[in-house]
Amino acid sequence: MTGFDTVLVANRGEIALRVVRTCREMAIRSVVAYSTADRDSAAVRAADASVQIGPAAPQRSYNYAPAVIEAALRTGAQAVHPGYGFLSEDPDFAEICARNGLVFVGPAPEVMARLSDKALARTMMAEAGLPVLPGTGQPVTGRAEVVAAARRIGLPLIIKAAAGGGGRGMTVVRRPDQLLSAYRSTRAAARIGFGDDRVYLERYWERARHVEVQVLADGHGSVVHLGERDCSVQRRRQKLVEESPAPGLRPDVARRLAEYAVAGARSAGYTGAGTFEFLVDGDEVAFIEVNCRIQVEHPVTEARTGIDIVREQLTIAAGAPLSVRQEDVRPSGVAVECRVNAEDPDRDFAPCPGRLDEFVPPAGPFVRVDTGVHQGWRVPSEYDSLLAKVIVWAPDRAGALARMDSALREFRVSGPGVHTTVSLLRRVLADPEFRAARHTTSLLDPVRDEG
Amino acid sequence: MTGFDTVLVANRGEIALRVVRTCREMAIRSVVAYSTADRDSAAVRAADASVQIGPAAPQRSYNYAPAVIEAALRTGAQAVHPGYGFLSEDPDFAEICARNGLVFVGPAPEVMARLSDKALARTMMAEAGLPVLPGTGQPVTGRAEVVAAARRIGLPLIIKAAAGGGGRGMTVVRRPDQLLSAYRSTRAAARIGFGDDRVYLERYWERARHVEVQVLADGHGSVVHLGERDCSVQRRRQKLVEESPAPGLRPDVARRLAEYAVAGARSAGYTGAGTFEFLVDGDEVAFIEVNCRIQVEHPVTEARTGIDIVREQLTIAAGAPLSVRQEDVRPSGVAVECRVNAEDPDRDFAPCPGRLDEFVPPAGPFVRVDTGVHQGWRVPSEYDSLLAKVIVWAPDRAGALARMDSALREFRVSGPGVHTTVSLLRRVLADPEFRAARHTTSLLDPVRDEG
Amino acid sequence: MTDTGSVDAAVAELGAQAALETLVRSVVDIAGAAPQPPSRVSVRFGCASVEVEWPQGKPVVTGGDENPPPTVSPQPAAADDRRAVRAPLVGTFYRTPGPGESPFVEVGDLVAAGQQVAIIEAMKLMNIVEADTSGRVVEVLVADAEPVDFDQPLFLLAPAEGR
Amino acid sequence: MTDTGSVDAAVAELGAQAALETLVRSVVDIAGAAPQPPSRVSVRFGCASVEVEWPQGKPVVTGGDENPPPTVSPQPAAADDRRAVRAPLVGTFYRTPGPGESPFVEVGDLVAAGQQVAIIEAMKLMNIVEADTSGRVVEVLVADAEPVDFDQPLFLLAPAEGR
Repeated sequence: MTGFDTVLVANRGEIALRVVRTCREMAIRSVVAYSTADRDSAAVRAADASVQIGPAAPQRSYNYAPAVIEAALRTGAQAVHPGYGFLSEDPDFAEICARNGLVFVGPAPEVMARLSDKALARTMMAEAGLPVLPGTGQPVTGRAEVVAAARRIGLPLIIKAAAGGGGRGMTVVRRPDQLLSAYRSTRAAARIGFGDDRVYLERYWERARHVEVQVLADGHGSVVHLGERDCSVQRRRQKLVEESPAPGLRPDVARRLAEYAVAGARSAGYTGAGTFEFLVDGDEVAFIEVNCRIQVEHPVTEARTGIDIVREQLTIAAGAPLSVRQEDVRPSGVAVECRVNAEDPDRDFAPCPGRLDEFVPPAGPFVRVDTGVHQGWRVPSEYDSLLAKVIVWAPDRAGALARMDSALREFRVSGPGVHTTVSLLRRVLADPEFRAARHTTSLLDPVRDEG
Repeated sequence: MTGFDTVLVANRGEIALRVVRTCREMAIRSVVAYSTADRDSAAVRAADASVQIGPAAPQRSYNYAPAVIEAALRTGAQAVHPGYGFLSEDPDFAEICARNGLVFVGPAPEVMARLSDKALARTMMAEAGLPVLPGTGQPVTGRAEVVAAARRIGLPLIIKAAAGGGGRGMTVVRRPDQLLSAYRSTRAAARIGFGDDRVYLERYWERARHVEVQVLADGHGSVVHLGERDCSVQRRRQKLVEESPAPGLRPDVARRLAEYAVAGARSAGYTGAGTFEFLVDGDEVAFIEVNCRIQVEHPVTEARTGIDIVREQLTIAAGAPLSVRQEDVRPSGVAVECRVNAEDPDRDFAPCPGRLDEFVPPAGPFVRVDTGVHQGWRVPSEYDSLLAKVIVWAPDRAGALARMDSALREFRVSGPGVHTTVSLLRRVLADPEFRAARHTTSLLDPVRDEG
Repeated sequence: MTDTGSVDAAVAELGAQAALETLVRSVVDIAGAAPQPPSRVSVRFGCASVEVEWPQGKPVVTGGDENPPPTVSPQPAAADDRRAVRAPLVGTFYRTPGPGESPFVEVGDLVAAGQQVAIIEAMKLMNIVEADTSGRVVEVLVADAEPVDFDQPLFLLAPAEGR
Repeated sequence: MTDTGSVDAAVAELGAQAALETLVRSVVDIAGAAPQPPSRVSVRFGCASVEVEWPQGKPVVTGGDENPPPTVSPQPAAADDRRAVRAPLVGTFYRTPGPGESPFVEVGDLVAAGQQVAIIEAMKLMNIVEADTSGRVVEVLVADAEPVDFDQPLFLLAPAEGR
């Protein structure tokens, strides 16, 4: 089916185990590259082989390309699956793989390089016919330029630090008289915070939803989409709850998003699994960015379509055609994912790593839990705080939300100093705005305004 | 939705937890009645309340109606879910429930009484137009009667002890000259084994498959079927592997079976979830019996249809109509279940209870594990040896079998003296006859012949 | 080596050696005496412990556990002489033969083994609860007409004599 | 070194060393006497502990861990005087500067801290492996041109003097 005997999994946690599982089903030998902190991880246990590539610090292990490549070459791997995060969206790493005769499971390095430059991606997609947010695209300097741009873009708008990210370094401007002071303060904050005072301007959508479309594209010209996901429930740009279909999204808008994603993937020469992110407000939509990797929330799409996205990634990477045509993709029911993090809600959601004396995830009909931890495991402090993803499916949204709440109630996690986001997630599930699907990305983070 | 505030779960193990989960999703309070051996069980932990009804011995706890009824009345339950086994198919218990103002989750006591009498059920179903195996139906005595019956039934036939069961007390007769000696030896063995020497004769199908149809029937005249399951992989009449759809079954035969099951349920006045069991050999089919309860293998059907069968049971029991019409039931893909038992393959599959020092069930996409045990739990010796049910789904059978094998490889169970059927199950999955779907019920138990 | 500190240290060292030798001997004895090679052996004495694990060993032999004072207490469970009379079935507990009547037993009463001490009603049937041992009633643990689980303690009895 | 505090400290240190030696001897005794090679041996006395693990047959020796003696022993790893030189990265281990040349070090050689003892090749780059401590080479743990994981022990060094 695929030409790979051996695949190196260059990641950790639940996604490493996720990839190992699909390899095992495909009779591909899996090798997990791991740091000293992950010696006893579930992925290492489940893999056919493993290589200790470095210390806990990611810059010397999971982010250190030479160690990963070395592990792949030594174990006879023909391909490297990068998971998400770490090296997964690094065009240089994809390039290094190629130079070492290894297949990088993802799009071609040059495609990744273009799409990971947000300004360039925005231009490319606008040329491909996708609507983009009115904005400067590039950093602006000087009061005249700022005022001219603001006039063109319209209000409200958002001033973003070019070097910012994760929700930091942004100011919303609602009235013309706020514009210049906001420009000055955002630049000043960016200079202090990031050592880079470049900012750009973008239209701000008050009541936007974050909706993304999953695509699969093979090397033979086939591009299909697997429907959309709504990821509007975020805390500081961190997704907490993802669902499909996007609730309350007009069917014609959903169809347009899917068509945009397919057209965008085609025009970019994209191959592999990828995600096109959009902002949606009513029937207005705008392209934001492309994620050139498998996403944390991919199981939501798997639950609705029955398609194993990691399998498709490996199949495409091996040069084979997609296993499905667009007409074979028939999503059904409603799927929801909640991310359970080891974070302390009482200490501003600071990560709280520690030993898991008790860890019994929920189970049962239409409940899936992807996790890389297990009872007795000490959650390392070096990595993100994701403990588990709980995914449920039901014929309708009310059933899915009830099932999710039931699953979260069943989840048993405890240990010295260990706190989780379970209670926060349950509050979101009970929130009337969320239940009515009237929520936006600011459900949990009212955006700071200037003035 | 349903009129129940509180449901008593009169069972243990994975099925008790299964029922608790659906109750929780339906916002029904669940109370688990448990024996001293199950004090720390997952079902007790997950339930809203629990009552210790008796000692480990089932005849003084799970099979002791007064204790169960007392627990239900005390906790304000309006209904009793009996699970499978124990009191689930006891018409007297259903009757006692009714007399105490409790809804028994299952068919009416008189319906259950008729269907649990195998000879009567056979007659009823023959009258409803279902094909039955040629046989005496009733016990036969005397050489003349035996010879006449054998002539009518034809060879090969099987002589069964009326008091037998579980594969014991049976002899296959292939040649006329074996008939009388087989009759004598089976009677003698039955007298010694069961204290009851009545035997009856039935046609024996050499290469039969065990196929059953899941039905749902409400109190408003609606009967739907949810497709069939093949349960031909058995060891001494214990099902090991169940799958849906039945592989290699001709579509017209599958359709006939479903129609028979619906017609049978209708004519019997059946309500609730039930299973009609058939033998199938090519395009010949014969009704065997009705199971008036939820079955161990129900998740196979849930995986293909998306329907929560326990929810339907509770909805029907509360007097509400079915949530689905026949045209809404659209099974897709292939689902397989394997039963992982705590049994020692080297000691003739003797149950081997003990402490589970390690118990990490598999997980991941399209893998469901229903279990009532957990790491650190001591499997009690008083009950059946089921540790976990592993259920997988995939678009096709080859994918489902690969996924199942992968899941079984991932399963980590260990403890002092603990052995499981995992290796046996993996051998079945690898068996060429099974893979080609040419297997029959005698795959693992070649039937003993006379002569 | 004449000041008390170093004597103590020497004694401690000797003690340590002796204790550990004992522990090691225990482990070796256990490992050798076990019918199959053990997967784990753990022996502890005061603050000293020895623990051995074997890969994929079948049986587990653990000597001592969290805090077992090995030689001090010959009867670990003997701390409380009181025995409970427990519910023989699930049901409703009654202390009196009928409404308005006086209880079968009161605190301070002496009961004989086999004597009726209460009734448990289940499914409208009255089940007699008997003391399975003789003794003096020191506590009634459940209020009249309360539901009880199987095996729930109902009364505490102290030994009739002694003390 | 005349006030009682420092004497006590010295004695305590001596005691700890002796205790650890005893612990180590205990572990060795257990490992030798065990019917199968153990996968883990852990010996503890008071606050001092020694733990040995043999993951999958390949022995790894670690001295002390969870509860390092807080004030008593300045060298918790002193159970075994030998120190490993470990791989600073994943790659291929080479004992010689080039094919046909003689090894950087041999068993019996005395090496100084910072001295090159091997090369690890990763991604066609030659990385120098230096001893991080001085000592005498008592064992070479990996064969020439073998792959090594990060942190894998390559050489064992014994203290250059004493013994």
